[in-house]
Amino acid sequence: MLLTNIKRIFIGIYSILKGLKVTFKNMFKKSVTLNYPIIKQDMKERFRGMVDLYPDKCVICYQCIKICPTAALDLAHKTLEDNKTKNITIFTFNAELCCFCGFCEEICPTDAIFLNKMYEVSYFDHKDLLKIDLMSSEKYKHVDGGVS
Amino acid sequence: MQNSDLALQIKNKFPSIVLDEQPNFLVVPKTALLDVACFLKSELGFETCHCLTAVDRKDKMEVVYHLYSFSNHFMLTLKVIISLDDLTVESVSSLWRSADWLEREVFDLFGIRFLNHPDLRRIMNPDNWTDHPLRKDFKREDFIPRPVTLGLKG
Amino acid sequence: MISMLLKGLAALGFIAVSAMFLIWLERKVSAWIQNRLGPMMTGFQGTLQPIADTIKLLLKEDIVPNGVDFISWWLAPFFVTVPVVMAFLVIPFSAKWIILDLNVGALYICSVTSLCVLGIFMAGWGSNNKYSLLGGMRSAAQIISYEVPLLLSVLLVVMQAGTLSMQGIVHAQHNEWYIFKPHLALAFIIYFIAATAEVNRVPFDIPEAESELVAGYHTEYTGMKFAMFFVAEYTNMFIISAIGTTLFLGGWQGPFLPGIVWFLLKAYGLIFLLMWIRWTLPRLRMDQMMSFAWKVLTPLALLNLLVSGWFMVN
Amino acid sequence: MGELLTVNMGPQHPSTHGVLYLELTIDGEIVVNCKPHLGYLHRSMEKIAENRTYIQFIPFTDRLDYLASMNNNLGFCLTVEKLLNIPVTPRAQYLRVIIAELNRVASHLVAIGTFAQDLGAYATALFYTFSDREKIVELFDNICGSRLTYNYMRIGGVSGDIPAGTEQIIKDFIAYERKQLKEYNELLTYNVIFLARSKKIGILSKEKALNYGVSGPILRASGVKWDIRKEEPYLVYDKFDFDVPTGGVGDSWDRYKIKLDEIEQSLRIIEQAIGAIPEGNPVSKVNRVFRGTGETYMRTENPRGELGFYLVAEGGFNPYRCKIRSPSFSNLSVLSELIKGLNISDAVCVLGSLDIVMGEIDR
Repeated sequence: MLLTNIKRIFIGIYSILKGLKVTFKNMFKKSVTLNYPIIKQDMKERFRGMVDLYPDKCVICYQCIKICPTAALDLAHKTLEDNKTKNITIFTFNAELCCFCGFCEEICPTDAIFLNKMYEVSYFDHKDLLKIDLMSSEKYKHVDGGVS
Repeated sequence: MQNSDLALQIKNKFPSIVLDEQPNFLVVPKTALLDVACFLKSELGFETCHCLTAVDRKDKMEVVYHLYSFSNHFMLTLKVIISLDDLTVESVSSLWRSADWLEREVFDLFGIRFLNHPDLRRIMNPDNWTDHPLRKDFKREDFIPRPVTLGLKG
Repeated sequence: MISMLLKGLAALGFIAVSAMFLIWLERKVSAWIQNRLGPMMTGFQGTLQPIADTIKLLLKEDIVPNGVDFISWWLAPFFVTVPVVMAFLVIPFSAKWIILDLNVGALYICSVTSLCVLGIFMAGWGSNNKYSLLGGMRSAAQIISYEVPLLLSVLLVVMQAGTLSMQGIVHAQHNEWYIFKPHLALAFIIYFIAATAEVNRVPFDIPEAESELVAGYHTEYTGMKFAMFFVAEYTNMFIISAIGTTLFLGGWQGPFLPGIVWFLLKAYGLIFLLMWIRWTLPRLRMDQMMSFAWKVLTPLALLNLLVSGWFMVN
Repeated sequence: MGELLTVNMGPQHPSTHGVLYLELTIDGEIVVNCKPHLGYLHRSMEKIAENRTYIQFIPFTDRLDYLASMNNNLGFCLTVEKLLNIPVTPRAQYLRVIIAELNRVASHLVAIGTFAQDLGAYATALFYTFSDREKIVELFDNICGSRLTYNYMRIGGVSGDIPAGTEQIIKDFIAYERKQLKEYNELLTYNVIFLARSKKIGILSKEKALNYGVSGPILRASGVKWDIRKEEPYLVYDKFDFDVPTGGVGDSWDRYKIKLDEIEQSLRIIEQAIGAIPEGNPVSKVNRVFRGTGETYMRTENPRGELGFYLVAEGGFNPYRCKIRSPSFSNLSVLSELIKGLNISDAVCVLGSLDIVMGEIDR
């Protein structure tokens, strides 16, 4: 009885020492985190960041609007007098609704709409997030290296 | 085990019950639900009420029970059809405790009252709500099924 | 008189610097153990982080929650901090660096440090928060229970040294540190475990158990009041390590280096051990911890005291 | 009995795993009564499903059990495939198995880490498990472009083939993870304090587990040898050789240990699957429109238990009704029974061992 108790105590102490050994070993391992604002991770090739657009590639087929599960995209166009050329009047993106699923990128027949590599997207005004004009070339200018 | 075997066994046990036998499910009259459920659990070995839900068919409501028998590897779909005038059904939570919260959920989202349920309160929505969101006729001013974007309107 | 005042001010300065260093060290040690970087942005390796934290805490709003028992709530941080400062009176940093070498030093330091529980209980009671109350109650039960084995193991050292003066105990270890004597090694282990419980460190951090009681007794404190609890906690850690160093590890004695360096090295070594344990082990449960104190540690300490006392007399 | 105290644990509390609100009545430190309140994360996913097409609902399934998004995707896609009889290429099936098992490993790693955190092992175990999980997440990031809400499975396949070199990364990960599991055993599993805290705490008996509809690791911890991957195989699980680990008594420690064992089994499955991926095209394009009639119920083995989708279709582009039977919902319903008469500390331990995800409970 006493002997088993002593044995239990020793097993307990041994298990604690083993745990301490594990943490001690890890003390000398290389850090898994990065010194973030100074060193940044490269985004993967298929990374889905903010929605972006090559305006001249768009053929106004409305596929992205139809597939978008959250209705985050707004598109409207008007047809010119010659009944052939169409012009985009509004193409905005609501970053608040977007769920970054990438369906629009997948479905686009001309690869006009795509998801870029930006992940540090913050705005000073909440309203700016709701209507990001995809036609503008300066939509992500405020982001570091935000040139599409 | 097959649906038809089960239907036969239930019919033998309760000759007075009108059982609607479909290829994928059995429809049990509302009045006989508790008896049939009791029989299924105690004699046919359906240990678990795996899922309990309801379907709003606009003109009627279906309460759907998925009962599972571990020994026979068989999932039984049991349905009870209730009319919209009388949205009540007998609770099976005394047989399967798992039905307790699932019934509360159905009560919350469909407004079907489960009789003799130990604690029938709303589970997801606030207690002071009066709506039942999963009904097909659910309407609220702030509820938009799926926002329509600008371009598709015209 | 003036020299005493200066010494006191020096002690206060040391407390502030030491607490800041310990906070930085804790964050760094936890980061190393968890393969992280820890604070990096303020100063070299984030050394100035505690200063930034202090500034932040100083500038924070001091929120008084509704329905607090104002006097006990307001006084509690002081009741926690003052005993900590008082304890520095008798800690011998080196042969000369001691504010006052009381002839009852060991007794004095043990009695003063156990005053902390009063402040903790006041904080728990006064906060008008159930988590705080539970934390305060747990803390009172814990600290009072672990006081017994702690004092018993200190008593053994006093018996061995034949004096209650802290300097006297250090001088008594001139030839051999007490930790190398078997019965005192056992006493050291008991002291260390009990002291860990005294300062509410893992695995005995039950009063402030984060995953159960949110933050225990200091849930409702903000700004500088919270900082006082924080400083008291870390300074307490230094004090128990200092006592352990003085009583068991030969105090400031050691070859080559000056006494103060040896003392700080030993004390911070013990603190590092505490941190290492904190970031490794899970927490005990309340009843397990109490039964450990009364059923294992106290009988062991008593037995140790009796047996080695018998050998000492003969 | 002294005066009873009501403690509101949550919705904001460090260890309720999200926004769960437990109304605890305590007598001193003993829990006399526990009343869970849910719904703080209720988004009415089922209503959303009724207003979206089958394809469009896939990203929403990511948000159910956000630690095992791939498994949720898989469950939904399998249900739709079963409902509408859509064929899947063998390569896609193998990829799905590998991805789903990897996500199971990732999910269990989080469960282990957070359980240790609940027992007061400050953050260290959590960080170790998270840095292991990070490797899987990086891999998924590589494969599908997202780190949490993967949206990878498609009806009839997957969204993209795995990039070149993924097999080697997975093989390296398997070797690495096996080493890490030993470390967890040393750090946590057989630690004396860990054992004292979790052994014989919150024992869930076999009968009670079945009656409460508990599933997954928690059911297996109670001694029921039951795994849908084994008993009613979907995908290509019947081609692999793996065991179904079971626990002894069904206490918190068993529920923890079974997760470690399952990680090992998942690694075995991945190892076998990675060597046998057939050639072919696994990709299914997104713009296919599905419609059909009928109703179906399909269960898959999620990390937390059996995820069931009950789909009713009436010919439209959208499902008519989509019931999500989430495993955590049933698993949580045992909680109030389990923690009656235990300490507050034990209540936290039991809650941690049940390993719930609120996104799935509230839907």
